[in-house]
Amino acid sequence: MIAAVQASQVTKCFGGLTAVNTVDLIVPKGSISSIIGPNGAGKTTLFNCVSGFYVPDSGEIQFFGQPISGLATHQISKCGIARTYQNIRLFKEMTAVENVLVGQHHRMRSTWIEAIFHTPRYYQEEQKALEKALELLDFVGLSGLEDTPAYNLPYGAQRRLEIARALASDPALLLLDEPTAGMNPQETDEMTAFIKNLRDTREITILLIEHDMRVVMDISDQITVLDYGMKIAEGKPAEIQSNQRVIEAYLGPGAAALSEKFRRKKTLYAYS
Amino acid sequence: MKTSLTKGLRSGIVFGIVFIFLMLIGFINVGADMVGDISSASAASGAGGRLPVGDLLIVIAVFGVFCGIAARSKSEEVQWWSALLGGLTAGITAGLLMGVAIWLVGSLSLDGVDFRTYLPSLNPASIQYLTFYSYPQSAGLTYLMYMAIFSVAGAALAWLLSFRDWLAKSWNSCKTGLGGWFEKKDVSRIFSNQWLMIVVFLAAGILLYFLPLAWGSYWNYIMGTVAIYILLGLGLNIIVGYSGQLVLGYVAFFATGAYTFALLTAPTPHGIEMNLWLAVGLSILVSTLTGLLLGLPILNLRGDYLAIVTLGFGEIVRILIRSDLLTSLTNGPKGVTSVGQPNLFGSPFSDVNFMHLLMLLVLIGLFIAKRLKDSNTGRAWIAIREDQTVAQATGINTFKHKILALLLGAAFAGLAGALFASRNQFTGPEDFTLMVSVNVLCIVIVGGMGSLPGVVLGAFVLKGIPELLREMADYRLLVFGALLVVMMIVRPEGLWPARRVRFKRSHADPDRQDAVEVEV
Amino acid sequence: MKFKNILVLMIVFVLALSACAPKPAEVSDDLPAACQEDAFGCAVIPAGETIKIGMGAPMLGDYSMFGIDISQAVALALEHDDGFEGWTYELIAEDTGGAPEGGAAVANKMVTDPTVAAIAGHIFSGSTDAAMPIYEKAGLPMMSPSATNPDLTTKGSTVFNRLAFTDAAQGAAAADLLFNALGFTKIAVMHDGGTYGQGLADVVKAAFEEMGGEVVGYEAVTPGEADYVAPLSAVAAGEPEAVYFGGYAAEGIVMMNQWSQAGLDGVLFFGCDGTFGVEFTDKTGANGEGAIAASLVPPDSEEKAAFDAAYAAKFPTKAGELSAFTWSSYDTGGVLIAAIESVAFVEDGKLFIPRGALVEAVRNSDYVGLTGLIKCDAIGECNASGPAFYQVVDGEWVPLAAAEE
Amino acid sequence: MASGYPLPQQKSKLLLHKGWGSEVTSPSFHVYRSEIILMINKLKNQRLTLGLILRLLLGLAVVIYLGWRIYQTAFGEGTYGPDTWMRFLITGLVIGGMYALIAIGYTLVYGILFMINFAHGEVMMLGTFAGYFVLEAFAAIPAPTVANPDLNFLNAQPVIALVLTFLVGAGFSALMGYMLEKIAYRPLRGAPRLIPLISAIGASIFLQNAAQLLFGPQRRQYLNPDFLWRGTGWMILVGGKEVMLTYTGVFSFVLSILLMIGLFIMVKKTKLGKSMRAVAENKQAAALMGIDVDSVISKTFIISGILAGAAGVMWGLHNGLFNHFVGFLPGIKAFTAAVLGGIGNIPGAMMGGMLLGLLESIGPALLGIDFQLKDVIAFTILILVLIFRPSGLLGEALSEEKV
Repeated sequence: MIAAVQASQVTKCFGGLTAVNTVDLIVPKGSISSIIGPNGAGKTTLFNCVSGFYVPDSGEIQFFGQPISGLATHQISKCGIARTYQNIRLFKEMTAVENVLVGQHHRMRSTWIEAIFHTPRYYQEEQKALEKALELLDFVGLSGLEDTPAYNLPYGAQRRLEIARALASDPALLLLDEPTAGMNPQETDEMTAFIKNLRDTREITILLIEHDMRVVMDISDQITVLDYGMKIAEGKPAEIQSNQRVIEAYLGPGAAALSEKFRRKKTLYAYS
Repeated sequence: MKTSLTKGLRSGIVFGIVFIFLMLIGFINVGADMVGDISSASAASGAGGRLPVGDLLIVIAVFGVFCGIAARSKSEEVQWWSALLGGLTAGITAGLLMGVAIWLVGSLSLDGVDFRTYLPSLNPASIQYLTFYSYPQSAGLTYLMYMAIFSVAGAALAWLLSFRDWLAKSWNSCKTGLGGWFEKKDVSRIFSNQWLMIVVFLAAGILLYFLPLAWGSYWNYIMGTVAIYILLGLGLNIIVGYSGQLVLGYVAFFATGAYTFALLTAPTPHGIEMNLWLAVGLSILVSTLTGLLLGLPILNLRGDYLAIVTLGFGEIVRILIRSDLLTSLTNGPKGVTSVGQPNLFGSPFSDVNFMHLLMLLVLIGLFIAKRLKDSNTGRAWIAIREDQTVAQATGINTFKHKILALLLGAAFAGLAGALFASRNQFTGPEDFTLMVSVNVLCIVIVGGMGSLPGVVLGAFVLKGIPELLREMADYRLLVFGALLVVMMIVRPEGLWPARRVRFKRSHADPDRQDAVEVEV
Repeated sequence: MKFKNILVLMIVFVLALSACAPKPAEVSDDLPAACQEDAFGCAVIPAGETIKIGMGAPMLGDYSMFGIDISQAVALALEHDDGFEGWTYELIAEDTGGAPEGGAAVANKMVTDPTVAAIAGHIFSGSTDAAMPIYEKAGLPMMSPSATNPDLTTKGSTVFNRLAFTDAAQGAAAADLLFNALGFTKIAVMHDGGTYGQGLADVVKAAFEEMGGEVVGYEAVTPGEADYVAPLSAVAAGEPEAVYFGGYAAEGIVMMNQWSQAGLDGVLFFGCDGTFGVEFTDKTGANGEGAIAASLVPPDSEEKAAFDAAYAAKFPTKAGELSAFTWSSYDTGGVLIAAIESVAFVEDGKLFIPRGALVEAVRNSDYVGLTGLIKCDAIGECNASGPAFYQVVDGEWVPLAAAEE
Repeated sequence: MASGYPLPQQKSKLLLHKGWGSEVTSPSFHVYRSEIILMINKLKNQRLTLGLILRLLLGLAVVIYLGWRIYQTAFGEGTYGPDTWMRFLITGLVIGGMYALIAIGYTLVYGILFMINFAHGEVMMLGTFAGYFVLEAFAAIPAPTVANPDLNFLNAQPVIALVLTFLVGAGFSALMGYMLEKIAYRPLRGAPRLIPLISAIGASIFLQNAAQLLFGPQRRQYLNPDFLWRGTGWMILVGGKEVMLTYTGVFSFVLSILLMIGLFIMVKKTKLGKSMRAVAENKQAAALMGIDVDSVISKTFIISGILAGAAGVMWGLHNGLFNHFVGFLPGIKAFTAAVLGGIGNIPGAMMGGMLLGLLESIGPALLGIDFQLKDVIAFTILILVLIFRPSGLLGEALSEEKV
């Protein structure tokens, strides 16, 4: 299995605090792997290191074998990594279609001079981009709303628009930062189904940060658990559920013994 | 009851102080003359040099009415008598203030105090005029009485106006009626169907051709300056309006453009006297290079840091042009004289031909800016303006695009500078002060950030109004400054705010024929 | 949506309105013969209108002192004249903001008004330069009291004349006085960075070095600074015997007050006509002792005293307080009136002033005013009398003894 | 969820190389080693982008140029003796003090509203006018004594007169600052960032022309009390020559230092200072904490007005001549100083002001360029500082939405 993302010994410090401490992460191609951990465990920092927002202090990140740790974010995005944000950061003044069109920006070859004279290449490229954008909007279920400015869209629609924008640059790796945050159960199920459909129809590797355990356990092929910047466990959802250290990380020191008692009763209290 | 009293008191004080201020700067006399000109009945005012007192009374009356309205405007559903009371208090307080001031000034100037060492516009003649050529005490009382009466009238008017039923309805209905008519004739609706657009453009073209012929040389010159400032506005609009970089030193590019053209075509300092159109091209190139020179080291700056650095750069260019260091190159503070003027089939450019050339270039500029705005680069710029980090993360090379915006803006400024120098046939360092960059920034923001019609409107307003206010003589800039403040409060989003372009859905979904509007 | 439409209609309305602005009265065919064959036609002034004299001056902004002082002096001159057969004179002073662009705008406005006969000014060399070609085309004679940039008269313009003596004349005279009369060999030259100041400074520097003298310091001060001790100290380091300053009174006064502070005690301050005036003496007080300056102020005469009294009565400031060009502006008014009255004629109730004839009349005017004889040479230099030099002796400007012998 | 879990945070850095869970060794040596290693790794990972190379080259070129010019002036011609350098220093400090006071006004306003207060120079000009009228009034009040019959109040009690002049000047500017905020900026509180800037420009044009119309265009002279007459001062011997320390210069410098210290204490220690800092940090949070944001903002404008007024009166006393245009140039210079020191940071503004003053007086002499280009040097240094420290000398890297 080829590793889409290979992070080896990645460390990132902010002044005295080490947010991410020698983490090794392998994200197999075509899989949905997610990173979980308590608040402040360094999930978003690791995410930002992968997407180039931070330059890791030490260690290496490779994307399909190609080192990307020092590159600027737009170069990393050109290699085919796209991401969404924990708190939605859309281009508010622009309409939904334009947000998606901006996503395709680095795929388009036409320069500003061609734009002035509307050369045929420019015209076709714009039309193709527009069609792709409209098709993407239909795909994420925003077909009727393409002309509304982003700040007018409802919360769920804004989340999906952000994903549509990320998909616009047809990435090989999609980084989703808490896609279901702030969603009611019905929307969460829709989003989970959507992510699964995404992985199957478009064979994109997906790296996920999520707090909602049911979503994580339901769709991830591989889970990595971070705690205080260090990786404390990695593996299939089933292994993670029973791993001592993960429970302690989540429920505190004595919890491991307690959960062992309940395990015998085959009820999964810990993850209601 | 109490609220209308305090409101009346406050508005009274405010209007009193404003009147005293206007009196001290002599604006009341100018106001009275204007009233005199309008009524023009009392044109023959030569009776012993005594100006018609009636005009002054009209000015005070108008003042009183506004004071009454202001005292009444915001308070909610109140009986008529407390409204009138509010108006009365406002009138009395304002009248008291004005009366006492006039009485003080009048009596002091009667026993020989000369205010003019400290307040020059209070010359004895105007003081007598303000005290109705009579005793200061009686003048003070007349002020008090007038203000009281008229502000009560104003309060009554305001109260009536806010009278809900038939009066307000009729007013609103005619407003909507008018609005309705406008809706049908909505400007952007015209653009929808093809034929109407062509007709409109043709009509505009013919109008634009014939207008300069009808204008005298003065209006041609003013409209020429407006056209040059539109070009500058288009350039700065790309930098500030699209890509959101606040540049306060835009005059640097304008100056380089003008000086390059002047030095290349003027006989005096270097005598190169190059062909004019080549000189225009070179001046655009030189100012773009200055843009590059400025842009490369500082583009990782943001917000106000970028503003002050570019302001500094503008000042550096201005000082260098004037300095002894470069006198051999730029002829120092004397400026460059007899700059070349283009000639049309031999005969030198008359101001009408110049106006046509400027209009042509403005149209080309608008066309380029429009195409850029809707292009892939345009969207990248606006993304950078919205949120630079996310824009970079979605694959936009922000450094490249910001430099591109700066260079395009500099090119526009270079062209405008060359035209400016050749039109005046002279260019000196005093033309390129900080106020030019400030004016162009005002044009872009007052017009509406990132909107092309906004730049055109802004240029008309920012350059047109000071000329229209020329009759106000010395009060020209005072009113202009006040107007800027009021305009920003009344309409912060600009005269013609930018509206995103709506897209056609013809191919993706043939059966859904949305109303399609392409906003200029 | 509605607000925009109103705006669009308003702009179109304004454009149309400006289109049908009062077009210059077509020259009716029954014009008197003199106007028809005159190259530039005639200024036609119907009864009841005034003969307008235009002026482009910095009425607002940092240099508004000059605009206001000069316009007041010219207006006073027009008032003192009892008019020409029932037509009185009127001055229209428009603000140029001290910039060439403003100068050209004002020039274009003056040219469109048929009742404007002549132009008093413009005031600053920059805006004069920009306005000249426009007046040249329209045939409006110019007489500037204060534009001193020497190249203005080298451009071969027929309409431009000036009362102020050029920087070249004043600079040469000053350098000669410094080197020969006062016998200085080491001087420093300073200026305020303006067209007038730097022009003068360059001329003096060149002339002085030509005569064999040595210029030890050449610095500029920036108007509006807190103090000028730094440039003054830099100049003081070269130990000059005298410091020549080209610039206006405001900077001169501050420099004099900081003279000892910069270590220039005992060094002579040699100013130019911009620093001359009653304002300099009473604002420098003791520090100003011994300062020399060229003068625009005419020698005392009863007409001057009468003018000063009239000026002080009508305006808030005394003559010469705002700027040193008050008296030459009064004479500018006088010269223009004399020229107009020499060519104007009345025909069937309207006053006609043939413009071409007026331009020649102004060019070879021969008028004795406050500042002495005013006689213009071929290129428009009308200040016959050279610069007189004055020195501050216990608080008063006294003609410099050295200059006499 | 992870409550009660022992926080290994402090130790984690120490255990960088020991792997998970082994015993802790003495911290001192390992900590430094790990710091160095982190630094090296960070540099290794930092890609050498085009911008970085350009900046390094530019920095190198500037250092070489400065070194060469300084070498040339110090050891080369040596035109200026030590006394001239002392004069440059004195005038630099005096001007620096005034710039610092005005710059603090800019920084206070920027810290609170993130807005460049273009009309601040005009507020200073109005303070100068207020001080002028007070001094004229005092000079007109006769206070004859036996010794000197025509003594006026100004010279009879100079100290009281001066104190009152500064109070009235600062008070009038404060009132103007308050009115400016209330009329021009309060309605635009929520507007996007560039809108108040244009309103400030409009207000600046309005105030300038109002002053010209009210008080006339001519330059007026400050009537200093006798003991503080311009051009007189102590004589100190430097390098054999006498250098004058003017009374007005020393007075201005000392007063500006006192005002700065007073302000610094006010901002750090008093309740109002705390609330100002809170509002600067986050307006909504401050409002939730019970701080009346509007009144704090008005007080900030009042304080910046006081400082500008004081600087205005000092300017009048020191320079002597002023008119309605006196606020324009110092306005731009002080804004440059505020940004040089790091906008929004009060000590930064003080340092920036002082530095700019010294730069303008010593810079041209040091680099052997003529004084006309002193503004060019000031702005070039500003640009260079901002290239290498994008948030000014003392400014902290402002977070994204603040910039």
